Amino acid sequence: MKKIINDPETVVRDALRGMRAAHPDLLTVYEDPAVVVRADAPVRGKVVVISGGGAGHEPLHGGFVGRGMLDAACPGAVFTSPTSDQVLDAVTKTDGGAGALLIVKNYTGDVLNFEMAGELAETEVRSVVIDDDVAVKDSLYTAGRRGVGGTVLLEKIVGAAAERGDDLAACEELAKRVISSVRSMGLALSSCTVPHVGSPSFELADDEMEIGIGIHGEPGRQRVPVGPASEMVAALLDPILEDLPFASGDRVLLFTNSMGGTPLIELYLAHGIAEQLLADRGITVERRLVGPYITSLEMQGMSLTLLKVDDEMLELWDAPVHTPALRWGV
Amino acid sequence: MKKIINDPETVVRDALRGMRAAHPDLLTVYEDPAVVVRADAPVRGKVVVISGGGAGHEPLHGGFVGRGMLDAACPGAVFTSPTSDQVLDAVTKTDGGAGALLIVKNYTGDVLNFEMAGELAETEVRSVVIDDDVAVKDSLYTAGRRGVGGTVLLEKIVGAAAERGDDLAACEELAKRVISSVRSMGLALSSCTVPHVGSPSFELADDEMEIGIGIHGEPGRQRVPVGPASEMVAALLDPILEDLPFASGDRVLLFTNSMGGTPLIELYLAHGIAEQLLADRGITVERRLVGPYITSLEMQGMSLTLLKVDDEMLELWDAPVHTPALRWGV
Amino acid sequence: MGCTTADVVTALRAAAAVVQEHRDELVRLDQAIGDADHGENMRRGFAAVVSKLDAEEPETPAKALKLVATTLISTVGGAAGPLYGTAFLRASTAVADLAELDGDAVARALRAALDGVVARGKAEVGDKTMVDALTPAVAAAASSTGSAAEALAAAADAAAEGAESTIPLVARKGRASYLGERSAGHLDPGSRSTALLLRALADAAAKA
Amino acid sequence: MGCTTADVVTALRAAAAVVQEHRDELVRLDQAIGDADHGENMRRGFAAVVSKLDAEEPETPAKALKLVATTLISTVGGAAGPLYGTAFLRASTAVADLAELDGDAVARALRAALDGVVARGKAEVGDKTMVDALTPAVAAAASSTGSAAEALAAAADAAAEGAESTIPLVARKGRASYLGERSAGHLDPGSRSTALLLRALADAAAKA
Ligand SMILES: Nc1ncnc2c1ncn2[C@@H]1O[C@H](COP(=O)(O)OP(=O)(O)O)[C@@H](O)[C@H]1O
Ligand SMILES: Nc1ncnc2c1ncn2[C@@H]1O[C@H](COP(=O)(O)OP(=O)(O)O)[C@@H](O)[C@H]1O
Ligand SMILES: [Mg+2]
Ligand SMILES: [Mg+2]
Ligand SMILES: [Mg+2]
Ligand SMILES: [Mg+2]
Repeated sequence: MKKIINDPETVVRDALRGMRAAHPDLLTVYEDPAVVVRADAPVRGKVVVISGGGAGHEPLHGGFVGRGMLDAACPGAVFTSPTSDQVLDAVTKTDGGAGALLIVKNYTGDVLNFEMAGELAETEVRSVVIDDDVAVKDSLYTAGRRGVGGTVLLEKIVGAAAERGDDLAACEELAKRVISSVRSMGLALSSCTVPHVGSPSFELADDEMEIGIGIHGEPGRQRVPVGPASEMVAALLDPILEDLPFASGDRVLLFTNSMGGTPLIELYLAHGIAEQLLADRGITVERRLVGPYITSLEMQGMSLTLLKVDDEMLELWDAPVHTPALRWGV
Repeated sequence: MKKIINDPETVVRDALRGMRAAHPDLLTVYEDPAVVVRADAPVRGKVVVISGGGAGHEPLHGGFVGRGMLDAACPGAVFTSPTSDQVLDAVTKTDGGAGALLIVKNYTGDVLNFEMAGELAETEVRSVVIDDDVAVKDSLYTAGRRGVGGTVLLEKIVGAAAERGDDLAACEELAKRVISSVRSMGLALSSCTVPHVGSPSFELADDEMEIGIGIHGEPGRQRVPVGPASEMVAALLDPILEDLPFASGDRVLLFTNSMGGTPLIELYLAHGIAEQLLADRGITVERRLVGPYITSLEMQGMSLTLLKVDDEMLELWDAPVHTPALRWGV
Repeated sequence: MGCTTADVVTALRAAAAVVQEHRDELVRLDQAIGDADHGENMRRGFAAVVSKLDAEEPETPAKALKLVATTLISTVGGAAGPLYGTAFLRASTAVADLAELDGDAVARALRAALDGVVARGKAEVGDKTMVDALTPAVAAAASSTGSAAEALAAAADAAAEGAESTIPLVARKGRASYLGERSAGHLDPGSRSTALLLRALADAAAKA
Repeated sequence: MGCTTADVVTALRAAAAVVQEHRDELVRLDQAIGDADHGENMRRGFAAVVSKLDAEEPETPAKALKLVATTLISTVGGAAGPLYGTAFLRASTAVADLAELDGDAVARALRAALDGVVARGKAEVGDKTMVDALTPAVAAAASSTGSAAEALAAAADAAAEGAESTIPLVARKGRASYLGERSAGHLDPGSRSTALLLRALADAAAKA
């Protein structure tokens, strides 16, 4: 295992110290429990939007803390959901008197820990669970679909709504609308290596890729030979389009994401193919986001996320945001 | 070789198409010859700032085209400097009547091609050559030092000066001041694989890293065992500090860069260490940039760049910029 | 002969040591069908439990169990943190008034723990989770009519079998469920840690 | 007997074919002490030359050489593009007025090419660059008193030796210079491509 770290046990803490040093104007970073809070918190009268999850997905979620997006983020250990103590602490530290919306990615650990925090919080708390990964077959009898790339779009859009003054019920309703309109899928060309494990989470041969991976080094649903980029992009896009479904005439936000180790040149290349495939189907790409925004350590691979947008979502997407990882209008 | 590409011969073109699709409001992308131009070019009366180099370093340079930074960028083949035709075309397409400043990274190919373009251009052209890589021993009798991370800072600062209306002589003089105040060094934990080659540019054992690498998969100066992050950061920072030299009381901009395959969690961790080492030496970090901004395809590794800043440089750094990769104040 | 508070603390320390020993095994199990953190999560949690036990002296078995519960809740994270946390919390409540634990108390504590896990996690037997180990353990303890040590021994045996029974199953809860059919053929890490914990507690109780 | 325009074009096509054949070798040489693109750069450039020759019919040897020059300048990039481009451009100028090239014309063209490369790249013999192949080639062509084919053959032999001579050298110009001492022990890719080009031109001229 080759990583730029000192000690697998202190990776998350050490990275948080780097974030604190890098963004003194934007973030207040607490270590025990680990919580990243926007520097001007609490903002009185504003619904706070809080998320969190295992570390290793940077910039998610700490990189999205700041004006117009998250009020706080709780990083767990690498690939491990945060504890309820962390979530509770985030709620307490940011409480502006208008309640808190918790954005929870649909993993058992995340759901349980956020749920426990919600039970203990003294302010009014609502939770929404995002489950946009079409690679997972949904069923009432299972843990359901994972939350993946859609989380980034959800946090931006709901964060903007909270910033403009929407109340808790409105933020929750908007969040549910976004969740019901967003779908994602990812693939890996290489595994990642969790620092405290020291060996790759899964093994891929030189000519194999894994389709339908999650963001924790979980194996995907299918292992197939590596093909050209146009096949890879279609392998992600087709299931997404069929699932919602998306149809000719739809307006979308297209998010082309790197899993961490895939460089921008490949990502742009894939993005161009996705745009072409969408144009061929009569789907209009209104906005796009291209980059490493929800990653899986150094994994090589990509995911696509498609959000069916309406005018309000577009307005909220365009609204100013000032965080370490996303910034515009300010 | 596993990459998200269709064909090694069309990688650069295909990635440019993706950039065009991703940034319709910011960029005009030409394919033959390949030139990325800011969408509102030519800007009358403004000095244009142009750079370029081999592809594979994305977002450098195309990702820095836009208001407040570059007017155009010329991407060559992967790791191959652009041709003089491309550079000449970029000058012609952006000419606003106030002359052009060419920012050239110090590689023989880049220097020669930009030089030929300058000779052929009909507008007034000045060139500056950046050579900030302290890993290379400088000498009158060699090609000299390479241009690396400092290029990003140079393009931002000089781009802002051109945007506020500085004339060509002033832009050139400022560029030289930045070049004389900036130093960088990088290391690799893994090699990259050039698409048209198909095998790694160099081989590293599981416990080795290469110190003093360039950005083209060139081997570095020294191969050493992988140590903890604090040793890696010191191995980059010490030669940088000694070279200029930087001293207690200096004010700097610290740029912690990923070579492409190193994820943000490691980069923040390294950044935190660098900030601590600088604080220990009494050097004040006034601004910071953390992310993958000048990369070497999917190489794992990092570089550090330190710029000794003055008030004018800080003001220009803070000035609005609106490009695919850097955006603030707008 | 019942387990005193000191016996319970000794048993919990023994459990912590076993978790530490089996960290890598649990990581490997979770690597196959999950995200490779179960061993490290449990190690982190039980290391914190040991620190807490070094610093505090619980006055009753229930307080010892509650200390474990709150420590796991605040240090483990993931699915295992709230589930084991809830398990120990409910177990603590179930024996709140006792100075010593006999076989009957152990059976009641285990039943409460299982109820807590099911209430939180909504898993059923056959979903390939720790519930597959804990459910037979509760039944075995209930039918044992002997001492605390005997009840725990019966529970540990049953949990071990229950854990093995998860191997052929297709997961329907937790992270392994994302794998669908590919989850079959692997031992569920949480059921393994449950079996390990019960075995460690039983062995310690037998020596008490 | 002199080389006609048709002979020159044939020779240039032969050179393009040789570059194509040796692409991977040149990539490997550049991978060792550079950035692994020399073979691909040359392949791309000479593939474009062939397309140009397919589309246009140069009227004189000089025009054929100029076509090569401008094509290389606009398609190769890197160090090799401007250097070889300048070389062919200067060679073209040196024989601007001739309908056929004899041995003397070849010698003059090579001398002009070398002067162009040195003017652009500022390298000296011993810097481990294409200059180490071209310099002895120019001298050999100058001392040859025979036909164009003989002059080229002498130049090719000398260039091959010159290329070999770069192996022990520590590079002082181009990308290999960043390696310092580690550049010794490797053949310079540009000197190899120079030797290959001259050999191909010589062989073609011998057959004309
Ligand atoms: N809904 C559930 N009910 C009961 N146990 C569960 C449930 N979901 C997961 N588990 C147990 O938790 C274990 C995984 O724990 P751990 O790896 O620490 O957390 P995570 O899955 O969040 O990474 C599984 O092996 C399984 O036994
Ligand atoms: N200053 C120079 N003068 C003459 N030849 C040079 C000079 N610099 C580099 N070269 C030649 O160019 C070759 C490299 O060409 P190429 O790999 O295509 O370009 P780049 O070095 O830009 O990647 C070297 O092997 C060397 O022979
Ligand atoms: Mg986990
Ligand atoms: Mg090159
Ligand atoms: Mg797990
Ligand atoms: Mg080269």
